[in-house]
Amino acid sequence: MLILHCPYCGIHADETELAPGGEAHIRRAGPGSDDTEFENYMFARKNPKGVHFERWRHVHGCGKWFHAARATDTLEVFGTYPAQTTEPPEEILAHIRKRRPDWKGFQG
Amino acid sequence: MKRYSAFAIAREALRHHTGWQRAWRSPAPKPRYDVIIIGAGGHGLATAYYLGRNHGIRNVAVLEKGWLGGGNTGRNTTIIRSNYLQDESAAIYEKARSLYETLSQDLNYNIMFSPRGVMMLAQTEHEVRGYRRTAHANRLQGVETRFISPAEVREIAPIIAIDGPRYPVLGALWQPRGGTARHDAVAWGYARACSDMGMDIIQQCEVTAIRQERGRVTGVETTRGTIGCDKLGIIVAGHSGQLAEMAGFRLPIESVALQALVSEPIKPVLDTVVMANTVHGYISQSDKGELVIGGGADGFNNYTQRGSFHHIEETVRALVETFPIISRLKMLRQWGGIVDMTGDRSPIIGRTPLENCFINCGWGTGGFKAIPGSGWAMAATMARGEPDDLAAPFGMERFREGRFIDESVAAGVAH
Amino acid sequence: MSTRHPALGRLIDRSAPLEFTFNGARLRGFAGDTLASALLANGQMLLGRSYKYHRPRGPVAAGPEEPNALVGLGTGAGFEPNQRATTTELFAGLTASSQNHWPSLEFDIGAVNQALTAFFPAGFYYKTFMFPRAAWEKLFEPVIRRAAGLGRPPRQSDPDDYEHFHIHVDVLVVGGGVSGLTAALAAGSTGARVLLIEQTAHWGGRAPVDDAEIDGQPAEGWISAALKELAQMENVTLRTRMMGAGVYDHGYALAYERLTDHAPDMPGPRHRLWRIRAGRIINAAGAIERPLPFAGNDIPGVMLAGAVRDYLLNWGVSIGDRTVIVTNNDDAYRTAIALHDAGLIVPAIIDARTDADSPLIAAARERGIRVERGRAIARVDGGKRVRGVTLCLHAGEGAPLGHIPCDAVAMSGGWSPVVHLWSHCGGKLRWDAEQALFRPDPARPPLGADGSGFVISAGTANGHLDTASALDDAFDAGRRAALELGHKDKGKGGKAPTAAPEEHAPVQPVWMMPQGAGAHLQEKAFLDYQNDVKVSDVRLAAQEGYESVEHTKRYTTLGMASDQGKLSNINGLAVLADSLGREIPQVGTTTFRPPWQPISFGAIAGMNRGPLFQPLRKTPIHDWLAENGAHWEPVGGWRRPYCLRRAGESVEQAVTREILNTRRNVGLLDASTLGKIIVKGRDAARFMDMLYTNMMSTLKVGRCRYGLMCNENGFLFDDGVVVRLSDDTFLCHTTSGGADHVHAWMEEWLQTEWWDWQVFVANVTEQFGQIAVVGPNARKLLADMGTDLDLSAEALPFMGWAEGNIAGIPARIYRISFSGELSFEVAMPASRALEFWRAALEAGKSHGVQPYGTEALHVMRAEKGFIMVGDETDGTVIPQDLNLGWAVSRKKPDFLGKRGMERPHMQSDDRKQLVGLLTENPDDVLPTGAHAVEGGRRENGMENMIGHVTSSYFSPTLGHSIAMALIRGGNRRMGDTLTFPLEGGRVIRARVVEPVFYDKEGERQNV
Amino acid sequence: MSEPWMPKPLQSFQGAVMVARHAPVGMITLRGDLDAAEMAAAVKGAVGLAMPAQRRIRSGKRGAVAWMSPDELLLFMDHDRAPVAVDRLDKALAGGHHLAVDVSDARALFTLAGHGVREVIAKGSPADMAPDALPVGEFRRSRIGQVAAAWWLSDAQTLHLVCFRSVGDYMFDWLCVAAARDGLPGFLAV
Ligand SMILES: Cc1cc2nc3c(=O)[nH]c(=O)nc-3n(C[C@H](O)[C@H](O)[C@H](O)COP(=O)(O)OP(=O)(O)OC[C@H]3O[C@@H](n4cnc5c(N)ncnc54)[C@H](O)[C@@H]3O)c2cc1C
Ligand SMILES: NC(=O)c1ccc[n+]([C@@H]2O[C@H](COP(=O)([O-])OP(=O)(O)OC[C@H]3O[C@@H](n4cnc5c(N)ncnc54)[C@H](O)[C@@H]3O)[C@@H](O)[C@H]2O)c1
Ligand SMILES: Cc1cc2nc3c(=O)[nH]c(=O)nc-3n(C[C@H](O)[C@H](O)[C@H](O)COP(=O)(O)O)c2cc1C
Ligand SMILES: [Zn+2]
Repeated sequence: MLILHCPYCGIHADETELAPGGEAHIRRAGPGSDDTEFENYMFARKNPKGVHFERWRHVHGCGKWFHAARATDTLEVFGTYPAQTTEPPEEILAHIRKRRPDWKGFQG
Repeated sequence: MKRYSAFAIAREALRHHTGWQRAWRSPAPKPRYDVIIIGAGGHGLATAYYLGRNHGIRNVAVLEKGWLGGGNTGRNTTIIRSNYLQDESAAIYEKARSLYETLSQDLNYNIMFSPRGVMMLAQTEHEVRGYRRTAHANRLQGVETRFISPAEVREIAPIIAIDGPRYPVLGALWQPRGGTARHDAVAWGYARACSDMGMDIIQQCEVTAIRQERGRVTGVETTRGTIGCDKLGIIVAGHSGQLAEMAGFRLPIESVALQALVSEPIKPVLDTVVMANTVHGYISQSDKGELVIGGGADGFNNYTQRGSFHHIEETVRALVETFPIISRLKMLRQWGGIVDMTGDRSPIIGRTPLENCFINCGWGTGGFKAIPGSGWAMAATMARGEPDDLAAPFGMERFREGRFIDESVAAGVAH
Repeated sequence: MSTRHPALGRLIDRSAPLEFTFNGARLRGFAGDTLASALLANGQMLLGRSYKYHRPRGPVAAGPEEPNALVGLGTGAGFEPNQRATTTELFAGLTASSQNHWPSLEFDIGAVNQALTAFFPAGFYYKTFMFPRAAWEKLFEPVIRRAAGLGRPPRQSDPDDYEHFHIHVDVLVVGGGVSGLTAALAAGSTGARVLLIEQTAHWGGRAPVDDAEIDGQPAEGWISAALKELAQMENVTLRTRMMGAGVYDHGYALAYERLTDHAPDMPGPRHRLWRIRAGRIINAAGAIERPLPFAGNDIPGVMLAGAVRDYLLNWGVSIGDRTVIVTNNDDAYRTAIALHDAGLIVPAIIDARTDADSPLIAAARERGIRVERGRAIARVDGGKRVRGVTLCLHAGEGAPLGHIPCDAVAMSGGWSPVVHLWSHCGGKLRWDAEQALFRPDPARPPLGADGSGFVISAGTANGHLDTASALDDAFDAGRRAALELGHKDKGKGGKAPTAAPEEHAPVQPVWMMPQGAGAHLQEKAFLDYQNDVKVSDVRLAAQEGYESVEHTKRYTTLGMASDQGKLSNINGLAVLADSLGREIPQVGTTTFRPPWQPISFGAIAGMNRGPLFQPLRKTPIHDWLAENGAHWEPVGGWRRPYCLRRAGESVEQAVTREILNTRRNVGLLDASTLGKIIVKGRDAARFMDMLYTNMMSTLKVGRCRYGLMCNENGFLFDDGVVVRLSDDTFLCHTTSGGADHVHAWMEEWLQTEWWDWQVFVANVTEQFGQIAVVGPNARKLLADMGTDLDLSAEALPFMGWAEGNIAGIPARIYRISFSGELSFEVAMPASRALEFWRAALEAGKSHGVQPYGTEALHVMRAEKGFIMVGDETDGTVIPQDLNLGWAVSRKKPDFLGKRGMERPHMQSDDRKQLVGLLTENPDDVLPTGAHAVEGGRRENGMENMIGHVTSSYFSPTLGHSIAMALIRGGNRRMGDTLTFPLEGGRVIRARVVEPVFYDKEGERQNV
Repeated sequence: MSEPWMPKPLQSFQGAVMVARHAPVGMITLRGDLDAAEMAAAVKGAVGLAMPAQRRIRSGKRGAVAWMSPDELLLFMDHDRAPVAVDRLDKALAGGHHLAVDVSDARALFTLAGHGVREVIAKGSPADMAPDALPVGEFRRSRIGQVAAAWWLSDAQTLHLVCFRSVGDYMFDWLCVAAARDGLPGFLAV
């Protein structure tokens, strides 16, 4: 039963106030993209056992989408940040590196 | 292998059962095998079994990071049915179901296949239409199902609240030869048969890397050393993403928790399997007497084998509404498994970008019922190097082509 | 005989006798009794039959770990099976019955299984019942099922209420023994918000029966002082009858409060499920005593030593006159002493240890109790009750050394900390060889959201078995929990309570008694009482290769019964380790899962039953419809009237009447459930062009346009009419079930992809009532209602809209039609919708107005060949499949779904396409979902199916049946006749036609 | 704090706490740049109140204004004033990116009064209802049972709750059951 901090309204939201939205930082491939790009956009998922960047929406709350950096093996949350970004903020990356020295880093 | 039978038990009883042999050997890994299967779940073991039985390939190792059958095969609600809408699905699930009919005899291990019938309740007009469509399709596919009336539902499962205040039961999709089986026994029975054919089932052996040369698989690194192989089958359900990464490709798969729970054991009260998809819950009663209950999957990536309690709450709420008598019964135990959900909720069987490396995954919330059929098809695919008829539609390339096999259209969940 | 002791019983109130019934017999107990203590006080030791062999069983424990004493409680709708007599508080009028026997508890036919024990070893069913094949499902399985299952199921709905309660605390302390109290004091003194819960009705746990002295006074006195002190702390809450049931990720805990189980006539909910978010959870749940595995250790009268003491001291019940003690540790000596001091006979203490000595042992000997060291019980004699024990050397194989007559045996195999709540969420254990127990490994706690451990074990639950160190540990735990959360030590209550350190002789692990017991003894030494798992079963599992402890569990069912192996797990895995020649930590434990004890499904469902099961959404017209014959169907969260039945009418007749009336006169439809979403902003038009497959930016203010929405795969998921309200504002209509989804979909794209676009959206679905006035008389009806609007075809043409007043109600009126008739959809503020509805009915009287429902709507749209999302679509259909390619812009460079539609499979002309069907016999109505076949079979034996019927009706307007279908390459098959084989060999043939059956030119809607 | 714009209850129930459902109240969803001076002025013009801080509600004689999200407010006022107020907001904010919509009829409004109002809500919401977590004047959006809702306390014993109109009946029933006599846990101090 996760708790995630919503960066928009400041609530530490209960999982039941949130809706999960899958992997974050996926680039949309629209018309003009080749089949591989489009397939990757739609389907290829990192699905790591470890650090995962993902999307959540504070549905029963302020309604905003935000991103979370979370471990899928321990459910530790390294941080949450607004969705209007193409990569995670540096302080969250630093925090992850501290908690998980073996981590291979964010690959967009 | 010593055959199991009532006579054997009687004979052994006289000597305090000291004469029983190991069900499967516990060998050390050899340096190389013709085929390595990663994952000793039902699908991995069945693949090995049919490689041996149907294709005569017996120099096979099945590598398991924990204890065999300890993945989703050991933690599922054991529903077996084949009343799928799409032809491709119906074909492989019905193959599996029909193999289940004789699996105890084939394996000489009683896997307690119990064809007590599976009933999927229709509680909205939309569901009625969806299930009628499935029933029509199934008849032509050769799958025995039928749409039944509320009165028939009541007769088969008297404890259902047919006139439920919110969602009266309008009928049900009924598969009389669907049912359940003893999940652990399926893994154990296959393991015993594989071991008896001379295959090595190596437990506590985690694959940590996949070796390749010039785009071709050559072996695996494991916690018990490096093992070579000609062909590799990755059959690891929730861990498919990890193994794919080792092999150098990505899958249209996300791993999420799916939970189940059991009640305390009670005397027989429900003689069939009931799935209520409008309210999200399904239930059956095991031979030991406990009610086995499941519902929807969690929505976020998770490898902990634990889920979120609100899903349990939703499931129980739905079933208390549908089966009011269970309110005073108690939840005995809840647990979770890590299920591999694909982009269209159908499995993947076939080749991978790495030559001689094959994959079987994506069974998600509903692959127990498929074990024999999947093993059959995967074995054929690995033996021939290309997918057989059952497997062919389930190749990974369908995602690129947009040729999905989507079962959710029948308003059903996929357990 | 067990009986009531004349004096003892700290928890019972002898001045308050209570009557209750067991198996029909009226018995007496006292307030404060548990059902188990009251039954035992009445000499009722035999309480039930075991699961597999139907062996007679009595209680072995006095608490929640009890595996045997399960009863059916209550009668009628209040009946509940499998209630644990040891945790059931006695109340006046309690009715209980024993389980799993036939015809009676005393004489049970199933007990013949006992004689066949040798044929039913672990996993025997995997090896047999396979031949003949049919016999399994016809004969063997039904017999197995009937034999299994303990209690009988309730037959009626549950009359009681349940509820949930959510709270947030700093520290949750589970367990109200002296450790829990100490931890709560320590945490509470920092000002942290503390909740301390205790599953029983009493505080203090075991300390009072263990004769502990704390801070220089007897435990009981210290406990009441501690409770007083805690009661004064405003930040601390204490609750009894509340059990910590489960620990979940991120500090989430479930607690199960039993409010009226002990007093069924009390008003209020029966159970309350607390959902707690805690910064730290302190597990102070104590320890559980282990049985000793020796032959006959399940015969009624064999009980845990601690339980014997509990019954005597807490409830004043003596289990027998002559109680033999058998142990491998010192704690059981307390029982011997307590029994002796109570005037009962302890013929012997059989201690497996050869050279144990300690003050406790000395105290027993001082009382003249015979202590037999290095000895064991070879077997217990007796059937339904212990008659005596046969003594042997523990180190030997069980050769008899003598017989001791007795009527009870008190056994202790050592204590295991209760680690469940520590383990639920991943806390790891370590093996403490010295004390022979698994204890929490503080280095590997369950991790919370921030990655730090959030469960702390305290006291006995943390492996500190003596009071002094338990208290130290608990104090430390409480303090640490608060400090880790940022609370400050305030100096109050600054030190741990003290108890005199105890001197113990070390425990000697005993996993089979005697050590060298042969197969015949192992076959009678029970590990899991409820599931009848014996030492021999675990050994057999090991021998057959079920080496993982998880395999052994599943092969033998060890620990899977309703007590979840609280007594058997450790013994079982130790036997397994021994059989495999491995160390205990190598074998490990099985996984601990919630709940700690079973919790009712009622409590899990909470208030969400009956009318509150799921929210029902209502339109402003809902109540009117309900009062006027609505035959409901669920749509999304709403209910919509399928039709409105008149007296004496069938559903079909009503639908036909509604259709004909709407086509001939005028009908009214409550369309308020349609989604309505405002899209506004400088980039609104651009956004609309991305959302819809068709071009929306070109829509003129004042006009409406039908639009389609696809997901990125290109699959159609919603449709509806778009209205351009102003240059920068659109109103999107969605399907009834789709409004929330579409709104969320828009927000998602705006927030996560095009966050630099200036667009705001708002879901105004519920702001408006929407009423469709449909039929040739629609215009007249509206005019008669009184309006300032010009409703003429010139002023308000088809697909136009206008704003004005109708019947004095502000309204927006859209000239759109889903039926093919002249139609006005009128939107008004929801608070005035009913007024509008009534006014329309009134004004429409002379025009033949009648309300109609969703089925009439469906039929009429099918007559016109309009698709319904959900009928013609199923999540795999692209617009082109439905001949809606005209609504897919070729000009736009991009829209959601465009790229998806370009994939090879979407381009194929062999896709299923929407066609109309006319059956050869016009009275035949094709069943929806029926499949067309092409003849022949595929290689796999399946028939060649080419598509299916998506909608099918008898059209009262046209007087014949109509259908739509998705057929492979359907457009190429115009004029062909298709074959639909139905159930029972029936076949319907139908001709493929354009899917528009009525008013192809659209003259009726355009007037 | 009094709520002068609050109309009379339509339905009420007296249990462990009092539950009342109101006739529709004027409500406006206002989206835009909450930091802009024009926005502050527009709000002031509409309800006579200054901009609320994050997750706060302000109320006064002419109505109230609640913080919904970083770009959204909810304005409360008399029911018949809302349509006019929308027009005036549109005028005041013309030219800037904003959205003002009348949602008066899309909402149901309840008041709960009594000692246990926090506990009634805590039966259905995971939100922390303790006084320090939800002080008077804090506006909390969350869920109750299975539906979205928002609430705030105007004094220690008076709680106001807004949800969608279509589930108003469900909410009323839910609140009445939750507020039944003999049902309060007695855990949360007022
Ligand atoms: C709660 C729940 C209920 C379900 N209910 C049903 C149902 O009613 N009916 C139904 O048909 N299906 C059901 N399913 C789905 C079904 O259980 C699975 O689809 C099926 O068991 C998958 O089998 P498998 O052999 O592919 O995977 P698994 O049984 O999970 O086996 C995969 C094995 O691979 C091993 N492995 C992973 N990584 C490695 C590695 N690196 N090296 C070596 N070994 C590795 C794992 O340890 C595991 O043993 C349910 C699933 C769950 C979780
Ligand atoms: N020497 C021994 O072998 C031995 C063994 C056990 C206990 N003891 C004695 O017991 C005392 C220790 O006290 P303690 O407080 O650590 O343990 P305890 O057993 O006295 O108290 C634990 C309490 O927690 C309650 N509890 C357990 N699980 C619960 C749950 N899930 N939810 C709510 N309540 C729950 C129990 O009902 C009990 O009241 C000392 O006096 C110690 O000497 C000694
Ligand atoms: C069909 C089925 C029936 C089960 N019945 C029981 C049962 O009667 N008693 C029990 O304790 N557990 C039962 N379990 C749950 C297992 O004990 C266990 O929780 C599950 O296999 C997952 O493993 P884990 O909890 O060790 O992770 C059952 C599981 C399944 C799949
Ligand atoms: Zn938020």
